[in-house]
Amino acid sequence: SHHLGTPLTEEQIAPWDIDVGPDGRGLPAGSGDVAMGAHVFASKCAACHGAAGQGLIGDALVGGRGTLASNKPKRTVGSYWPYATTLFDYIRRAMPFNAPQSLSADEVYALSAYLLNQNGIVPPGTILDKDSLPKVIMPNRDGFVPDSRPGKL
Amino acid sequence: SHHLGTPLTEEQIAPWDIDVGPDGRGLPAGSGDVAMGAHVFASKCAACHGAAGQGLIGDALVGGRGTLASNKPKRTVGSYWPYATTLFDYIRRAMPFNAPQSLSADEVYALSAYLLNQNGIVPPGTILDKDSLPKVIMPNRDGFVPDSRPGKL
Amino acid sequence: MGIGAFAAAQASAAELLAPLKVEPWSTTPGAPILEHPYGVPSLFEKGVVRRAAKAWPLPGAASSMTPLADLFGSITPNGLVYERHHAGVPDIDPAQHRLAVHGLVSAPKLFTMDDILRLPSESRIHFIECSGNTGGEWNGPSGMPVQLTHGLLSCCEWTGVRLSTLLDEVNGAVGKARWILAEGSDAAAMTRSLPLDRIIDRAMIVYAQNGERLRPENGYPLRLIVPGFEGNTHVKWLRRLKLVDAPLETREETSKYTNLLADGTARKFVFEMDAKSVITRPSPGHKLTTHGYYPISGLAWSGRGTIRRVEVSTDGGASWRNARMETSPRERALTRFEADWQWNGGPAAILSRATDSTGYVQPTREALVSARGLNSQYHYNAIQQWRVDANGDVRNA
Amino acid sequence: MGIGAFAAAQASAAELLAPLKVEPWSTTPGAPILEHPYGVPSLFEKGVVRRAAKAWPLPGAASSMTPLADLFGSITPNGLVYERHHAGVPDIDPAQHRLAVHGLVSAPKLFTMDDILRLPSESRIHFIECSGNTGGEWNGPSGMPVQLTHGLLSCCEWTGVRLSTLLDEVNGAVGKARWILAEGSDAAAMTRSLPLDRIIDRAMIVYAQNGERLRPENGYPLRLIVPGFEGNTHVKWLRRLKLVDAPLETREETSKYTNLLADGTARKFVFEMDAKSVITRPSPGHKLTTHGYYPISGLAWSGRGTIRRVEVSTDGGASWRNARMETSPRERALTRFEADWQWNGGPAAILSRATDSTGYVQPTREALVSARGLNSQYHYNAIQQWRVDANGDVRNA
Ligand code: HEC
Ligand code: HEC
Ligand SMILES: [Ca+2]
Ligand SMILES: [Ca+2]
Ligand SMILES: [Ca+2]
Ligand SMILES: [Ca+2]
Ligand SMILES: [Ca+2]
Ligand SMILES: [Ca+2]
Ligand SMILES: [Co+2]
Ligand SMILES: [Co+2]
Repeated sequence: SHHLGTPLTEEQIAPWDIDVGPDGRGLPAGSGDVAMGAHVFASKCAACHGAAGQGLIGDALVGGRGTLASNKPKRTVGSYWPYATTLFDYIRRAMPFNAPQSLSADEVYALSAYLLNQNGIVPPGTILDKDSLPKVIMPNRDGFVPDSRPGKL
Repeated sequence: SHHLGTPLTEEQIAPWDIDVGPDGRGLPAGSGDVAMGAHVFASKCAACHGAAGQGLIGDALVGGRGTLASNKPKRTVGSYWPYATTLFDYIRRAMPFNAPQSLSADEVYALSAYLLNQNGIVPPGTILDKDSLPKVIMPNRDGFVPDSRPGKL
Repeated sequence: MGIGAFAAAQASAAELLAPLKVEPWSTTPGAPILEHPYGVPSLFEKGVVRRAAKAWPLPGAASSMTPLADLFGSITPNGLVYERHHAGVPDIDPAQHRLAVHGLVSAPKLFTMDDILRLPSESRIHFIECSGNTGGEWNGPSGMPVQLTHGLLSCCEWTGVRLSTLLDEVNGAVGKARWILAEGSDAAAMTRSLPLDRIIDRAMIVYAQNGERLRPENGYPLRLIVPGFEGNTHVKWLRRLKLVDAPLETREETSKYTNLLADGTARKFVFEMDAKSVITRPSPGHKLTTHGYYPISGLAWSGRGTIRRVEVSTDGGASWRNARMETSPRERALTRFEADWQWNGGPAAILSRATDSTGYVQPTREALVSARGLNSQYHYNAIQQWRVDANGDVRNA
Repeated sequence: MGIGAFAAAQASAAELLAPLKVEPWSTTPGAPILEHPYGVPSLFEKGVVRRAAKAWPLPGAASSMTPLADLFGSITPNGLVYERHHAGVPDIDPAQHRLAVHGLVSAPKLFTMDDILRLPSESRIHFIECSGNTGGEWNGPSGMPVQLTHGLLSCCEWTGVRLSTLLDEVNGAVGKARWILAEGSDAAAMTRSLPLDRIIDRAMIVYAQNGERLRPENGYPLRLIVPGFEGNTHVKWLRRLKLVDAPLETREETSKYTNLLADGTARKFVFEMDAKSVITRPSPGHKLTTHGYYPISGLAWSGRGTIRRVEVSTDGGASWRNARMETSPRERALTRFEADWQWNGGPAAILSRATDSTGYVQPTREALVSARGLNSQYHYNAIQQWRVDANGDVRNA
């Protein structure tokens, strides 16, 4: 070691330590439900992703189930994403596109609940928090395989 | 060969073929004397090199004889240059600084005569042309040695 | 001159047989020193710029491409390195920038740029290729010129600190540290999980490219370089490295940068860019002017090692011959190749095929499609063909 | 950031111990792609520019210097390559530009740029150093920073045609062809005579540098490269190559670029740049901020081959140790070296010394002066020392 850099504590790194693992590690306190999610989505997301998340200048966030093996696959949160936790992680860090990292934890839980419900993955009454979100099983959870290269094209 | 490029004749290259060798090869027809040289120098050169060629924003062109081994060597046409032909070659291609290649052969011969006379190398009545210019022996003609590297610093 | 080194109006015979003119630039002094304290290309080169393949709805989440048809050698000049951003190019004050290294490490630490610059450094020439490069050819010839088919590709000399050196500074990894999460400080907070043992020997945290500090669009002031891995993993504007036991399954390694196969399953964590090559001159937009000799010039590269061989065909793949290496082959770097060709004025189909130091041979499109189907998006590295018409036009067909 | 990577205001302890801030560039999208179709450096790097050592009376006949203290690795970005012009930078239309090859050759020819681009090409990384570089140190430490002492030095990947390939095109030299005259089409019609047998294997006629067409100030559209020879021989804006039996004794090889010895005689045709090195970081203008580890980083090069070894001293030359090679040593190219150093806060004198593949060891100033006197002007390649004061200032003293 060259004795460079300053020791860093958990408290200091907290504002940057926003990653969420598939097992839920990193999820904050707070909660949100589908109805609140619908409300936030309409005001902060629909302009880019469409009123129902069907896609506009931003990606489609719903639909596409059963299309992955077709010649017109539609990859969405519902049809393609293996983990629900990725939704929380990504919305918190990167959305809304024009103001990332501006949403509260409650809002992000609510938006996750709303989008999962729109995709028919959770029922309308769902409330998500750090315990329930990682338990959501995504339809394409087992749809991924490891890289077969080198060896097979 | 890849059969690229266009054959080139002596006539075609002539406008670019302006180099002059120490034996006089490449010198054009024409002639000029010290008096004409003084006249051209005053109007086209003195502003940068001084009224008598003593140097200003352009290099000093006269003086410096006997200084080369001193701790204040003054390298000029008179004290340093090994060949008079270089004067013709360089003035024609590069001077006056603001309008290179604008002088006639007569003017360049005359300027060469003038600068050689100012340096005490040729007498005031000198007329230079392609035969006489290469015959001028410069004071530092034998002042150059080959590179002794590698082997000696 | 922009696209068309070969397309430049040919001088007429009369012009070539007339006495040479003393050009105006030989008779009038030119511009002074420091006209441009930081230099710029000739005005006659104003067509040599990055371009986008389409009008992006949100140009902050978009890409622009390197003008390969107009470039030479193996280095990409910094001003022409391709761009791929997910939330635009931040203007980062290097005095405010920090890199945090934490998670499963003995002594988590925060580094200023000054700290990073004080660590032992290394400079290496490596290509970066977006795994989406050439994705437009999955369905067959797109008709596009090489800038738009292969231009998500650049190669620079990168200077910075080895990842292993930085990990020493935090007294090493601890516990079950097997992966590393790299995060950018841009407005996308771009995040990728990377397998530690596969990158530890060569990943670098870099602050300079081609001799000077990184350009803003290439990650200024700090970026991760993972030689040979897909471009997106070379996280720009790097603010955080976290050692973890398992991948985070971020959006950029699940929703995107996964490769959907014909059966509906998708490959995940597809990192290395396999061997690939492309002819850049002549290429679509160039025009052959006269019959006779033409060098066929192009680029070859492999994310798994060095380029061992490049073959060229001018008859649509019926016969092949070895190309010369025009630059020294370097590990995980672009290599310029060149092959001789006499164009007799007939139609031709020119192709190149790379073999890397692992023995891997660049596949045909047919082989790729039969292994991966048509929905795979990323990692398209098939042999590329350009057609030369009898009139000298070159087309992607 | 301009000079002073090490001089950047150090973050305060309080700032480093506070919770990390989410910076504004993480919460607001950045600039779109193609904000700069041809990219430019960060605004925070605006101090990294070429500079002149003095106010030149006629800035068309002048030089500007590369900011070595702020650079990394071995490549010089095109915008920062040093300038040396004798009549300014011409704006040459490449469609009008011609290269004539004539004199003692079988078949004199005129080449358009299109012709040259159609010949087989080669790309090589080579330094160019003006033989006047570091001339200000003949009389002892000048007090100047490294940009102004050693900045007439750059290194690029050059692409073009070998001189031997071009001579094949004119069916070779004939008769007593022993020298070649190279002439520029600038307003100085810069002209040098070069010994054919010493350059034929490696001289190139180049049209590209670091991947793109030459910059105007570096000879656009065509320049001669004579790897290892003094910079002035790499004739820019090349319009004519004439094979001759003997040197032309031009002004640039008699009045200038000759080396006056103490006895009043002068060496002529002094071409190769001998092995040399210099520490660029820390160097004058940098400031050491805290005690502890510093890498000593610098450049080494030789016009006669590759760099075999660089030694560094931190005690004024009393003891030496080997530096690491930070970039792969390449023939007649800049090599970046780095050595470890623990600065204990006391005054120090740091030096570097290069040895090349011929076994030549970079000399001391004393040795150079005793061999050549003080009037030699060009080819100064002595060991350079920087003093580090107890307060961290670095000075050329
Ligand atoms: C101004 C336009 C805009 C707004 C507003 C916006 N988004 Fe997005 N969204 C985008 C764009 C563009 C992307 C793709 C970004 C990229 O290229 O990485 C995206 C990507 C996403 C994705 C990932 C899609 C995928 O399949 O990978 C999710 C999820 C998402 N947005 C959710 C939201 C939510 C929730 C909101 C509101 C809180 C929101 N977005 C607001 C433009 C927008
Ligand atoms: C506008 C200024 C200017 C004018 C007018 C000018 N010169 Fe020069 N001259 C220079 C400069 C500057 C140099 C050095 C150029 C360089 O850096 O290569 C020079 C160099 C020379 C040299 C070479 C000196 C040496 O020792 O190497 C000669 C000879 C010369 N000039 C002659 C002339 C003559 C004859 C004229 C008029 C016909 C002329 N100059 C007009 C500025 C000028
Ligand atoms: Ca900006
Ligand atoms: Ca801060
Ligand atoms: Ca990519
Ligand atoms: Ca200009
Ligand atoms: Ca012309
Ligand atoms: Ca020089
Ligand atoms: Co300009
Ligand atoms: Co800008």
